[in-house]
Amino acid sequence: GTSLPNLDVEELDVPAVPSGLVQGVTATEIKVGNTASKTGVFGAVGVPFSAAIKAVFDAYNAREDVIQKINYITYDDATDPSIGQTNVKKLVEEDKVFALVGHVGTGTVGATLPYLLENHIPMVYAATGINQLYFGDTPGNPIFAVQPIYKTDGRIAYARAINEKLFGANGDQKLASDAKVGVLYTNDDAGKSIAAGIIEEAKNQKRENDLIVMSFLTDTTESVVKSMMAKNPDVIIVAGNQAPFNEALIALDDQGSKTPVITSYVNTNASTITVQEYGFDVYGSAWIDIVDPEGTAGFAQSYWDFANLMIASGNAQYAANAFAMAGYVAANVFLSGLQRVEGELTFETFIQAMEAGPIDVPMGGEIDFSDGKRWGIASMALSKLVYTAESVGDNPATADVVETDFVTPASHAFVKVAGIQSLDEIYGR
Amino acid sequence: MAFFIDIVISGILQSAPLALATFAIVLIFRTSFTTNFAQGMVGTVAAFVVTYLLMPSPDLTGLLPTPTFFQYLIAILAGVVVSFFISMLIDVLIFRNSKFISPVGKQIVTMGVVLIITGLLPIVFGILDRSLPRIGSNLSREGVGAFFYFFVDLFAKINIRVGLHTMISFFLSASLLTILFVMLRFTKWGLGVRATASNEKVASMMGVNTKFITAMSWAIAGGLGAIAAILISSSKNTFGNVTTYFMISIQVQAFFSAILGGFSTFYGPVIGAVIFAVLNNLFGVYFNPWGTTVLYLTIMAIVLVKPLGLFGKKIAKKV
Amino acid sequence: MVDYGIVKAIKKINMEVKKGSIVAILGANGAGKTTLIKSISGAVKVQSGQILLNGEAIQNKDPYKIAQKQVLQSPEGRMILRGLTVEDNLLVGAYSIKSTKKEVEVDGVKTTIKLSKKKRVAQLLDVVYGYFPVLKERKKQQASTLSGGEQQMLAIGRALMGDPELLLLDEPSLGLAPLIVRDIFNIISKIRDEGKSILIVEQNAYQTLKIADYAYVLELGKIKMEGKALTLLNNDELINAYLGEKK
Amino acid sequence: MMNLNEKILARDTRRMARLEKKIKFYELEEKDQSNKINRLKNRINQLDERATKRSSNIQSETLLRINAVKEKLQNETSLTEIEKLQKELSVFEDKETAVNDEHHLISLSHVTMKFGGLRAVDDLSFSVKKGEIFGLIGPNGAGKTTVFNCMTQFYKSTEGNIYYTDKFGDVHNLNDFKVHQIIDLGIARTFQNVELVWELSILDNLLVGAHSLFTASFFDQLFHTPKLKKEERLLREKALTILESLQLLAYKDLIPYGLPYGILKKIELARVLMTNPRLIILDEPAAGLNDQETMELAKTIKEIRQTYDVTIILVEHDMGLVMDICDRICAMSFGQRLAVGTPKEIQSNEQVQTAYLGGECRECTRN
Amino acid sequence: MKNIMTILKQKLKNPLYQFIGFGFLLLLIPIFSSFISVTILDAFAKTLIFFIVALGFALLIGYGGLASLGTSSFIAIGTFVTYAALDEFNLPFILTLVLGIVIALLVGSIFGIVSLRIEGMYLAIVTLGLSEIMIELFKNFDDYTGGVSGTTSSAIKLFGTSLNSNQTLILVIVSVVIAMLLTYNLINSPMGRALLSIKNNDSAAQAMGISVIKYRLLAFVVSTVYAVIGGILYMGYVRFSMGSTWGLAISLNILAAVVVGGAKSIWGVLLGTFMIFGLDLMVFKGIDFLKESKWANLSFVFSGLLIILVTMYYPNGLVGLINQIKFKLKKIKLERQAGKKS
Ligand SMILES: Nc1ncnc2c1ncn2[C@@H]1O[C@H](COP(=O)(O)OP(=O)(O)OP(=O)(O)O)[C@@H](O)[C@H]1O
Ligand SMILES: Nc1ncnc2c1ncn2[C@@H]1O[C@H](COP(=O)(O)OP(=O)(O)OP(=O)(O)O)[C@@H](O)[C@H]1O
Ligand SMILES: CC(C)C[C@H](N)C(=O)O
Ligand SMILES: [Mg+2]
Ligand SMILES: [Mg+2]
Repeated sequence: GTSLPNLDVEELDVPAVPSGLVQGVTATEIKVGNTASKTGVFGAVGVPFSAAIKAVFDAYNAREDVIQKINYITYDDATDPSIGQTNVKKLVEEDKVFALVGHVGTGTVGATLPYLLENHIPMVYAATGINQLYFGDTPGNPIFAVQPIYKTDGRIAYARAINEKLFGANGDQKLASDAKVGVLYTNDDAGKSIAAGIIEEAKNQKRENDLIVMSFLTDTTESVVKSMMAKNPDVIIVAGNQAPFNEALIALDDQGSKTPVITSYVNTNASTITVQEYGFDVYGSAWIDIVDPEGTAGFAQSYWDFANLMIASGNAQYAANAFAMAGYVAANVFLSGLQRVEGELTFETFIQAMEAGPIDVPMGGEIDFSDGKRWGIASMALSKLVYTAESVGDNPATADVVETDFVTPASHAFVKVAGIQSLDEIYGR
Repeated sequence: MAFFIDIVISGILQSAPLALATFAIVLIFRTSFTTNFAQGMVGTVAAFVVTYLLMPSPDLTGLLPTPTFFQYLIAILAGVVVSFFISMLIDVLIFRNSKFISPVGKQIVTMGVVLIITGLLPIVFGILDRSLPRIGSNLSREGVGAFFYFFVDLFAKINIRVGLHTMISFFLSASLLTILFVMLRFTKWGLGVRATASNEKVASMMGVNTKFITAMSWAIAGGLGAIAAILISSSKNTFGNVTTYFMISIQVQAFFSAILGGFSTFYGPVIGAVIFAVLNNLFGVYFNPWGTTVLYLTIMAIVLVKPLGLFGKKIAKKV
Repeated sequence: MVDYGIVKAIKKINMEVKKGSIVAILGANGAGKTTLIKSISGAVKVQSGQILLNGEAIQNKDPYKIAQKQVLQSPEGRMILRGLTVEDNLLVGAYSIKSTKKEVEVDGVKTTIKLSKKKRVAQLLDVVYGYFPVLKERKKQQASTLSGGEQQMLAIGRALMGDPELLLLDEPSLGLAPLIVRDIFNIISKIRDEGKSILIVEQNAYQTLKIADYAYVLELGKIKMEGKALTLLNNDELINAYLGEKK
Repeated sequence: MMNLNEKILARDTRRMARLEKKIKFYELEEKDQSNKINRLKNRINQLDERATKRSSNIQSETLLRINAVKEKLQNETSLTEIEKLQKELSVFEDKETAVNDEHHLISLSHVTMKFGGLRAVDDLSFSVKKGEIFGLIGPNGAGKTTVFNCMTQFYKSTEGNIYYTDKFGDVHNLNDFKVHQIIDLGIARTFQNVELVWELSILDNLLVGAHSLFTASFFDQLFHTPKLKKEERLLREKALTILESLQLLAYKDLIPYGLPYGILKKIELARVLMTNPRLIILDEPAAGLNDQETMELAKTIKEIRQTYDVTIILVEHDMGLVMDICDRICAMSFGQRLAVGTPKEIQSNEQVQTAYLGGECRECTRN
Repeated sequence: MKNIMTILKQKLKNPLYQFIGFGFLLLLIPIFSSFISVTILDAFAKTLIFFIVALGFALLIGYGGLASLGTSSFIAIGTFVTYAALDEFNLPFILTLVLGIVIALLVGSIFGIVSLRIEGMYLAIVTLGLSEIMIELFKNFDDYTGGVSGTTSSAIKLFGTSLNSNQTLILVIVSVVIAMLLTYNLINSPMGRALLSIKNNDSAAQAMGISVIKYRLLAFVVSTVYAVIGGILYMGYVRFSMGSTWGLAISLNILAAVVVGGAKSIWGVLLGTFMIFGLDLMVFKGIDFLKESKWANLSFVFSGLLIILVTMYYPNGLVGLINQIKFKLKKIKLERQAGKKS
């Protein structure tokens, strides 16, 4: 059934920033910190994520022109929100950090948002996309989510599905107005929230009756896919993290599906897609774009900046890690804000600086907090999964990938098929 | 109807690794009277060992290792051996030396083992998740492959699409289980297991080498757990399909299968596993998204009616 | 054959079971009789002293190793294997039966008769079923549902299934009807006559002393008295102190 | 209708039992509690009146039934039907006798217990008088323990009824009670294989025996109100008295584990005495005792009957004991009754001789 | 002065006074909270809250012999009841408590009814299933649970003021003492003995008039009430709860705490809870060496080893250790006295 409850965005008061108040800043030092899951279920997320942040700050501190060095403190919360909360309290009350940079985990972020707001502690980048991070326009709000919010992600995916001239007849037309859109979602934070966005958008378009929404689990993937295929959708949106997404792809392929698939930005990363030549097209939203046909080995310079930093800082094993990229973005967005601060660094000046105008996101587009916009990245590109074999020649992205000491030749990649666009732009409004 | 049959049959085929895991749990339950929470973890170690042998450092670009069928087989064998001995060690080092622990205490001990392995895995194999390709992804249609492809094609003819991996894991599990059942039924080991299960002390007094029986049972369970873990993780053919925690849900499912079938026989739990897998698939489709809930409610209802499981026999207490 | 000495429940006991004899142990409740039996069969550890079986020290060995030396017991409290059927219980008793080779002279020609394990077990099973026909009737019944006396028969039968060289019986007549008690004592005598040794703990002192060759009386874990069974039977001191008035 | 009457009767009886327990506690107190006691006694009387009415209702119903069956019997021609009806008739008549016989305590009426194909108890009837020591003997597997289990509702008998006359003179069918309710009627038992609580000290084991005597509610227990403390104290004293009388005082703080078998059997007996029983059921009380100890036990059992004014039913294979202390004996074999009678009669009964005693009866010569 | 000391000593022999004394000792923590690191403070609070849950659970398993793995979902219910009561219905705290207990009675009865037919290990697994279902429900009833992303709640209001975390800690400590007192009373009552006898030997129990059904239900309900109250306090202190975190791991940890500590002793349970929850939160997470990513996992290894060793060598729990130490001390004391005399 399609009876997915619509997640309500939590109404949180955003207190005004008291001017002058500041902690963690001295003439020679700015203290920042974060808590991340370094052990426990999401251990594999927190470790590379924090390592990248540390690498960026170390590089920054190494610069001679930097007087106020960044003192980065990071704690492990073992994927337990309540420990994450304790860590945040410790950071704020005992370590007296100036800001949180790179806040990891749905639970921890959810648990600490009220506290952060209450204490006016700026938070830059949340490694989750829960809907609580969506505030709309709230000037002075110290929360700066960067990553797209899951719900937005879902809305964009749906908008792409019905607007792009890709999924209709012959693959070069829009979907018919009565075409069916299948949604396969996982029953976790990402899956459910993305699905909620899809349903909301379908309702906005008065096409919710053409939605086929089904949830799947690891061990029911195959039968749910069978059932979905029996209903003949024209396009399938897969809402879920990497692992279930891959499972869905494999199941679809095993069952001989030919229906194109669209997925969340979470999965639009060549390094987390299993290499397999699927019998159908795979699309995904993207806010990070590391592919550049002109770049070295087919990757954009911004990617190489990241990769080289990781290698230089002794983290070569994370040179293609998506979570490390996220940490890299987090640290850089914070630094961009910092550099804009004019005069003395206080909470007020920092927030003003962050809101001063769009900030460039490394490897991605830009994020705009001006006028109090707090909805994460709301514009994304659409990419398509291509294979080396088919792309040689007309797809320079992967044409002459060379082997380096840490990257084996990419046999596949996501290639942009539609530029970074907001919902309005997608609809052509 | 065709759809229904499709789901039932593919459910049965998919249940094979679960059946192995369930059998392993029951084997240990019967000899040591504990539900072994470490069962899944021991299997996980094997999966890590296999990934390590196939690809010592995890690949960064999402390429899964591409071993040949026989390379893969040898790596699996190594993994199974490792789990075999780890599991045996658990019995020899811990359980043999703690005769006075209550069943619940034993459960706690296995939990301790889970913690130790959980802690050691990232230290030994690194923090990043690792990957296993599907078994048979490189298998040609000649030789060994012909056998499996024959069945894949056979099913395809009646419009039931099953992957090669599923087919391989089904045959592997089914033959292992058959061997074990034959052993239990026709060798002294079987009687020893049953006697040990009933009362270890008395069995020992009657000349049953209960130490050997339990150690072997643990070892075999470890090996089975390893195979189950490898089959399950690799079935996903996904980057990062081998993580520290991936067996937890399977383990819970195996417990439930055992409960469903009843701990008092060996065949019961295996059938329980098949039923579990089939119902899981059916409910996942027909009660979406409440499949899991309905599944557990159903099992609960069955267990309430038959507290000892579908095939359970009560050991009567006579006063 | 058995040399002995432990502290706590039983202390510094020296005793001996000669091959082919019945030795009885008598004593009040809590005297340590059961503990004695258990320490021979390895079910409890002895803290000091030695237990020799045919000259080999067996104290503190694993019970199954002792059982494999054909020392089998019918324990106190029956301890039947509850979930198993009657027949399975008996088969467990025969767990360490091995195939045998016997040399026989037939018409001056020596031939070895080989008995496979299976046949041996089948033979023993027949013998036990012969002793206790009830068990045969109930062979597919879950052992835990047997009546008290039937369980006792099962416990004894199970020990016999191991073809014991030394049979340890802890209160074998407990809960048995008079008719069966008589049978049991007959069986015990018969086994002795086959050259096997028996160590028996009994409350039924008169009947026990009648068939026993030698007897020990325990008190508080120590040997209070010992002697030929017939002598003890006529010992008034013993009778008065331990066995109640003479009937 | 019949069932309803019986159910209400059973419920009222349990209520009366509960009130009686309360009275016991008040009576034991130093303070004068006659007010409260009288109030409770009144209540009991009211209930008793009601119960008596129910009883007579039931009785007249029984009579009606008897007549109805008799009538049917006259017109019935089919032999199997006649057999059936005759059995039905005799079940009702047994009840009728139970009600009318003022010495009646407990009787089995055509009780059958089947396990699959096995008839462990087969159409067994006998009746026990108030104040008797009644023996139940028979070969191993004859069904003696099963009879006890049927009486105390551990097994629900497949067929037949078990009638019991309670303190107030009302007759109940025990099959209407659950296992744990049996004790409220004053029936307590020991087990063939010792069944004690291994984690509790001997004293606490006895207090478990007194469980049915406590009247403190859950909240009394939660907050340890004076009421609970008083009950605990009184029952503890009682337990100590009983332990002393059985020479078990030395063991009171030990747990039963590892104690000699004979002691364990005695502890079970002590626990039974804790329950204020009217009927004590003993399953092989002398097992594991030597001759000396058995003789002491015989004395104890007789004393118990005297001091506690109870009826005792026992199973035992030690013929000396049985013949010595029993007033009457029922011998059974293969679930069926062989004979009921005095020890002398039973000993000389040929069937019993062959089935159980084995021709000679050496130990019986003592009598 | 000396007099007072001896009186105090006398009184402290009574467990009830021990519990109250312990409560006063605990109160030092919130009083001196400004000198204590939040990590330690939070760890203390959470451990004490889990201690309350564990006490109820000890009754269930140590006395009733019923191993349930549904504990964490009861705690979760407590947290979500708190959220609903405080934020959705704006109920005062007392009513929250009442609501919690009523719901606990209901849910406890459901679990209890299941437990009537199923025994031992089976029960553990079946209750695990019930808790799986609960987690599914938590995920899907977004309105009261925040669904998959959890929900924050406002603070507990008592006497018109919102309690800050320090004040909530005081509330927790008071609850701990009450829980200890009540548990002590229950296990030293007919109910405690009845449960033990059902656990050991239900035939004997029934023959003595103990209704297995009644007491099993009672045990379940009581332990559920403890867990739900634990959940309410948890929400009061942590002020965030997410359905998916209340899974098997926490139930198992509670079980471990009780078994490792000694299910039949209140102090044992306290010790066990601190070992399982406290050590990790306070000590392991505080050791610098262990913060290093790869070695962070060593804390699991330590916990695991500790659990195994304790269970192996003290099968009846850490109380065994306490008693051993007590015994040794006594012996030393006696020896000294003897020495003095001679
Ligand atoms: N596991 C144990 N723990 C503590 N004491 C024990 C244990 N087993 C036996 N005992 C003690 O050792 C002594 C001897 O016990 P044992 O069972 O050997 O006596 P027994 O002569 O066989 O008595 P019975 O005739 O009653 O069977 C007893 O006092 C008993 O309390
Ligand atoms: N639950 C049961 N299931 C099957 N058979 C049973 C069950 N309980 C008892 N029996 C059988 O019923 C018969 C009678 O058993 P019961 O225990 O009543 O005998 P008993 O007269 O007490 O014998 P004993 O003197 O040996 O204790 C036995 O043959 C026994 O095997
Ligand atoms: C992968 C993580 C950064 C986010 C994830 N959804 C979580 O629950 O924590
Ligand atoms: Mg003994
Ligand atoms: Mg009997």
